[in-house]
Amino acid sequence: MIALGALIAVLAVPLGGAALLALLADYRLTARLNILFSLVAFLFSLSFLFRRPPPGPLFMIDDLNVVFIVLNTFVGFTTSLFSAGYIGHELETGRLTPATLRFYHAMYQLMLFGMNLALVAANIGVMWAAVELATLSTVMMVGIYRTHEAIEAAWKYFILGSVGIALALFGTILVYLAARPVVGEGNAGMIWTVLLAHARGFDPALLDTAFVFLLLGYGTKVGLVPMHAWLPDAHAEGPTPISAVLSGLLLNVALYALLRFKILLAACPGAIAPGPLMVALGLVSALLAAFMLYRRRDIKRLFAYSSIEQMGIIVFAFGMAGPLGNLAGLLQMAMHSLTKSAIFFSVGHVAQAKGTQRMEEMGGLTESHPLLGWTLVAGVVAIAGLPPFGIFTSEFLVVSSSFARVPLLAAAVVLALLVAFGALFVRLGGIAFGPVRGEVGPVRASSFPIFAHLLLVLAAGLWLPPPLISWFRHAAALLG
Amino acid sequence: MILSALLAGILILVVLGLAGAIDAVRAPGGAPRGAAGQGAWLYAAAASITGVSALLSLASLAAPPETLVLPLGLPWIGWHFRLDALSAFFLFVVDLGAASASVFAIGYGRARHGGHADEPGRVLPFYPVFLAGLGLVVLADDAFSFLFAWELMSLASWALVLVRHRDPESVRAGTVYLLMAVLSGFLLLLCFGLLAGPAGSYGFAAMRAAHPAAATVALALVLALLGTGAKAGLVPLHAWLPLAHPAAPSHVSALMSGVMTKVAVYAFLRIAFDLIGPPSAWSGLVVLAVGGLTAVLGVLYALMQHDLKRLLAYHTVENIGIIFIGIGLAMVFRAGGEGAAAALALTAALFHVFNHAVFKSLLFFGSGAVEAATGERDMECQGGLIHRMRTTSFCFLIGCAAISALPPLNGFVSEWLTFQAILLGPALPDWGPKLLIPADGALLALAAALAAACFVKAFGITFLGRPRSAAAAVAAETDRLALAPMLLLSGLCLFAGVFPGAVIDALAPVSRALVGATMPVQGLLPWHSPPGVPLGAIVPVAAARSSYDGLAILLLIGAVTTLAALGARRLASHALRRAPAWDCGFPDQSPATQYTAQSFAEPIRRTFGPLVFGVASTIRVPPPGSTAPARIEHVLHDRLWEIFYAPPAALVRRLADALNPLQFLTIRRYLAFVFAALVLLLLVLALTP
Amino acid sequence: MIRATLIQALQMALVLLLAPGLVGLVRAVKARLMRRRGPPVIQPYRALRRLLAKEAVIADNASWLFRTAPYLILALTWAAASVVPTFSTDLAFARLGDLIVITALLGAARFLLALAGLDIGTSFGGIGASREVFFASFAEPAMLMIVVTLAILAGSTELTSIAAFMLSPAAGLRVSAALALVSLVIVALAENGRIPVDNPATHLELTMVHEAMVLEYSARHLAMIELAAALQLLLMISVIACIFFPFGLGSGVLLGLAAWLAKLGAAGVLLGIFEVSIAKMRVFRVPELIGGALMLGLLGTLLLYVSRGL
Amino acid sequence: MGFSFDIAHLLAGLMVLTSLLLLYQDRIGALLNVLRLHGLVLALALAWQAHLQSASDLFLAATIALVVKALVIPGALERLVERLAIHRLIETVGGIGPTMLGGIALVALSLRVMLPITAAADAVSRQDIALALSVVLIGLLIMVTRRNAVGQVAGFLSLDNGIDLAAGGARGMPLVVELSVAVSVLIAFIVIGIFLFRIRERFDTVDLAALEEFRGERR
Repeated sequence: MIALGALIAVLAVPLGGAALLALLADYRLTARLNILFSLVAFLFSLSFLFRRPPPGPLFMIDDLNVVFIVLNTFVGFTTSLFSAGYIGHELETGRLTPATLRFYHAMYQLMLFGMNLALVAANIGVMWAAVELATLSTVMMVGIYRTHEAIEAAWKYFILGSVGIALALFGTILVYLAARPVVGEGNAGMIWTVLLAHARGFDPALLDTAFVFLLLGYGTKVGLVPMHAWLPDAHAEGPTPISAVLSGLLLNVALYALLRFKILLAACPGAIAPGPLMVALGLVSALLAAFMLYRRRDIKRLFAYSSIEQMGIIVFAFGMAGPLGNLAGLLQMAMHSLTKSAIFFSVGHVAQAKGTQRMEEMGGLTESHPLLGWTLVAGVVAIAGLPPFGIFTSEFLVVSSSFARVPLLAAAVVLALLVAFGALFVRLGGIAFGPVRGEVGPVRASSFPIFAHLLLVLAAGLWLPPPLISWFRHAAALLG
Repeated sequence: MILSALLAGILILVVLGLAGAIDAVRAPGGAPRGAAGQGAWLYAAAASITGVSALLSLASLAAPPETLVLPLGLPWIGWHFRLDALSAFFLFVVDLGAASASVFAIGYGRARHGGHADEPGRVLPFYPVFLAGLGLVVLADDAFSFLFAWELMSLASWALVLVRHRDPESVRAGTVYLLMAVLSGFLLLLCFGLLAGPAGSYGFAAMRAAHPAAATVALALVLALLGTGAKAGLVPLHAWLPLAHPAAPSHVSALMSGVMTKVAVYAFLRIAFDLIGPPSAWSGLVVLAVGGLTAVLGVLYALMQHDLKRLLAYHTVENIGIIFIGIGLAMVFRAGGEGAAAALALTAALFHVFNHAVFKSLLFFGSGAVEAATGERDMECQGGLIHRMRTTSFCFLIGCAAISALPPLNGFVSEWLTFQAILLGPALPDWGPKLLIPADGALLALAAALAAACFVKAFGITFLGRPRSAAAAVAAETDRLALAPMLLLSGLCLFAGVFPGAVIDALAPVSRALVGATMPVQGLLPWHSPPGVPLGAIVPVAAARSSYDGLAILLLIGAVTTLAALGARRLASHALRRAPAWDCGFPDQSPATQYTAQSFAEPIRRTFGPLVFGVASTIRVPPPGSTAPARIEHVLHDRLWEIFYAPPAALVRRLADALNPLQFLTIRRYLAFVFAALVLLLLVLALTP
Repeated sequence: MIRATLIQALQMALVLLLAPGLVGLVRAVKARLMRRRGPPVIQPYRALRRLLAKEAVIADNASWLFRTAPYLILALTWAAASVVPTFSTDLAFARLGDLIVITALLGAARFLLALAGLDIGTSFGGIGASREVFFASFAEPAMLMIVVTLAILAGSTELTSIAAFMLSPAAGLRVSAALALVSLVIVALAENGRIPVDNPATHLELTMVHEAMVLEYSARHLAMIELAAALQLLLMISVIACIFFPFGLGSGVLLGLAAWLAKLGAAGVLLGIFEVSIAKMRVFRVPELIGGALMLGLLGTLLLYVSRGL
Repeated sequence: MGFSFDIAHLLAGLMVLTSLLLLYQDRIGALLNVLRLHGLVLALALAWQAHLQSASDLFLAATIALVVKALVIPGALERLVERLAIHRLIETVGGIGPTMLGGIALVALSLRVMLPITAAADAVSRQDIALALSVVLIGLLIMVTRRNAVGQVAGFLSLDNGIDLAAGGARGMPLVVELSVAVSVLIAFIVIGIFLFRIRERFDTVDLAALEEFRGERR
């Protein structure tokens, strides 16, 4: 009962928060409340680690999504902390007004609600709707600056996202159609647990087609090439907290949906193996994004492409499957969430201090803003997969486990990683080192979220607690 | 027990790194905080830890292997550590270099133009971590902790390369360096992935026990050679090395050149001799060929440099080549079942590992002292320092003589042993080794002779002659604490050259562990020296075949020099007069008329140029009537860079350019992509039965 | 043991004493062949004595290295010479080192000489040092190829063992040994700065090598260097003699002594004839010559494989 | 089966036909009229399904389809065309002929994809799904080949109609109404977006350089 209460709280707090924040006008108060709601949701979600509600027709929490929920609420919380400092500066420079902030905070909670709902929903229809809700709320926030570029980005995001959503819906309907002859009509045909239990008898051809639509539909949200086009601009033109949330959370939520269907497909013996498709899309994404990194001039767009690259690797890992592959994918996903959002936090501070997002106008950050510069360096080091950070561990698992099975694929992954690595460090060399360039504004915002994330990633690189690993292993086992 | 102590030391180093970071934070912006000796406490602590660690590892050289598992990293793998003869030896080399570099750093930091005095905040946090990484690599006993330490070592040294980050060359060097380091990490990762097999048994113990197929062994060996070669600086994977090593502060350069490359050698030995089963002869031949080429090309490039530290860095490439020649020989001999010869070759390689660590550190310290005294690394701005930096110049001379393989110093012994191993090559039955090994001998001799030429240049241009700049004319001797490790290392150069038997016997456990055989016992120490064998003598195979007696040579030279000097004193006039230089009667007061570093190497450049270097010469002759000087300029460009590095870089650039428009398409086109993907996938579905 | 020590002492004294005489002999032969009267054979001894008696003048900025180098150079050469079996293989120092060690000791002497050349900071010193190390970088690999050939042939790099093998019937006549001989002669010419590589008689000529390096030396320092140079010539001839013409080496001290003196005399005469009949090469042709020696050495190794039927 | 199946089949077939008609149009007026027709046929199909399955919520869905998709949105688009003075002629990519061929190929593809569905699945859904897939694909094709915002919205709308058709044909599918409402909201957003942001040709421009000015990278 307590657990179910916690579950409802995880959903109700953001939803109620959204309603409340929409009503309040004082942005200082709303920023604090935003933090508070996010924190409460996070604390409630923590309870799932100890006690979970039994799976019901509406909601379910199992080993797989509990990883996502805790991560989601945690990053949601830290981002709200970051956002509180960030918006202060945006108000000063006049890019945002108190009125837009009201909207912003409400949307923030709404988005968290959407993502939480998508993660805990037991019904594939509800999950679809929740993802759509989360998408729409982020679209709103991407366009919040009302500049030409922001509107352009939001619009692109919106259109591509809508098409993706439509495709995912079609796929969802197809899944239901496949399930109907076996599990009968009505709600049962859209409940995860039921679907999974009867997947053996589903029509494989229908499931195949469904998966193609789901892969492309949710893959759009994951940022897989060639559906990725919205991602860089949405990251670059929106407020930085939203970039952090997009990379850290929304991509994961979409990936989660994809993984669910992958499990389903794997349970149906006649269906195509989803692995090769995911491997192919993952590799293409990682490689293309790696090359795209080189010509970026906007710092946020740079890291947005890096997100595509990382998601490519993650999808690749899940596609390779096997206990190690899945474990590596989950680990990499968690680490990427934490790291990338930390990077966006630093980038947000940097962009505010420099008054621009253009990398040419940044330089010598480690000298002008030592703390910020070095955290950015640490973030890039982490995202590039170097120790002592956690992504090293997951990339170690991805590459070595896949190399033992399909050497050429692992070589391709290594190529992508190397190419991306080169681009990131060439850029980092210019931004963090060298003579100081550009404005040298002060940074007043708290760097606590950055440190919290980086320390977690660091700790994960050094030591993964056995309970965490066994939990990840259960999740990996679920993924087959 | 010893292993835990060593690991505790490494842990303390990491903590020191954190303390260094805090220290740096307290002095924001890396601004000098009053006293020039900031961080002396840190270096002192690092020196004592690594010093103790060096002694401990020396003591455990002959001890049975120790293992330890820490519940870190991935729970089902853990962090495995193992201290066996091989790791003990390399740990000793690492810690010896580290301890002396740490002591040097204290003095270096106090010196005038000290490399890190202006930016201690960028050195202190990373230096101890770098040391920790070096130690960890050597002790790691599973693929995960090995690569973790490997990359940590690269990363920390990358940060140290970037200390002078305002110099764009430094930043570029750092980027190239880290990229190559990561490439090497990935190659090793692939290698370990192969060895671990699909089950993912990443422990070295499991890899040792496994018996992979021949194809796997071959691929793993190639990957290991490339992976460790990229870190050690094997041609053509060396290009980062002369960029990165000089960019760091000198004590770090010493560690990178003297020690970190050795850690790469360690990695290769560990994989090729320990983890992979007995290799085939061809793999040894490949290593041999690569080693020979590396040795010659490294020294040729070194000859062309006039930046002292870059010259030294290229020399590291050469010495790595020599070490790999020894390793390749050992592989060939082991595959041919010649245990004693393999032991000889391996011992020679390991001996050279030790030697190079000693004299390359020494030389980098010397170059650091010079840089600290004159503020310049360019040899063309030095000259005459022997008068003002007497101790430094003496130590540097010892280092030069040692690296040039002159008896009775240590460099000669290891190269002599390598030659002895080479001379055993023709006895092998196969044609491949028979032909390649003597050719490699010629390459080795060429490299050694060129190295001597190069160090005549390095010492002669820097320390001898007349000062070529105002700074060089007023240079002062460096700090005493900087001199102390130089003197210590000079002493080691002499010791290992005079008592080579001691080193060889100390290496016996390593050789036994790797090739299952050892060299004959030499006169290690007086108390168990076999009767009849002189104290300093070594006999690699048999006394009738070849022998060398370093101590006797030293004594002979000493005695004969004394004799000559006494004779001259007795027979000759004692009168001595100082006068202006004679110079064939045309003394020119301008120091610019001296031979420069470039002109010194000109004959060699002209001879080897067409083969190795691309040279663009421009000659500018002023028009008739003008009094402007005519100028000739040579711009050297690295052919290997053009062959191996430029094309991939250009390809990446081209691809990046070609793909970049994808960022600027219209929404409709992006939709078209989605549509195309959908149709394509549906087609796949439709066409697959 | 005592016998070996005595012989060793005798040899060390003899090489030092005979070396200037050998130089004098070569000069005398050359002078005669050029139809000059030339100086007497003992002229080098006189020169040495005169140099020793003079006041030394050294440049203002000469360092300690400049002043100690001559003694060290002489000592290194002398030490190398003490290892070479000249008239007897029963030497106390025979196990001190092998042919490679001898080469390396000479290399050390050259290293010091080149440094001394750079010490004053004159352009002549620089040019000499530069060329000296330039030639050496070709001569040393060539030397090593000779060592390889000999090591395959005799199974040793020790001169005593090689000499013993060459004396034994197993040696026979071999093409590769002949190639090694030619190669070694070229190396010896290069190492000693003889025509066609360098002309020890020239001065103030842009092609000079050795003389340019020692230009700043005078008096006793110069005497040491001259003596060392003479010693090196004798040493190389002794090495050639010991390896390829080891007659008399194993058969008693007196006979060996006589044979050695005869070999030295013959070599001096041959060298004189050779130097008169050939011109000095351009500097940049020299690598081709010594490179040729290197190739001969390699060829010798190859032919050895063939002759051994391997 | 029999008659009821035939009607369902007929209506679904009509949807495909109208989709092809949409693909054929290059005048905005005609396009919007066909779009209305498309919505109408969808509403009919849904209603027929509602009748067949005797599912009252499907009637609601049919009503929504009729109101929103056949009336409101095309009407809104018409107003949009007037207010923004959008060119009456829709520029298409690749010409009408090849596009039509492509559309027919897409129909063939979707039939081929859906053929392997086992006979166990009932005939209605088998047909419906195949035809709905064609409608979805043609909808996407319309979006890809129209250089005009209105044309693309029309494409998206028809795509969405295809999804609705599939959902309606899925017997007993829950949440159909909710889903169709959600999608309708989405489309409404698009239309409002065009209104709000005056995105006339933002979907596309002929001149790539003009567009790049708006991309952050070229700022």
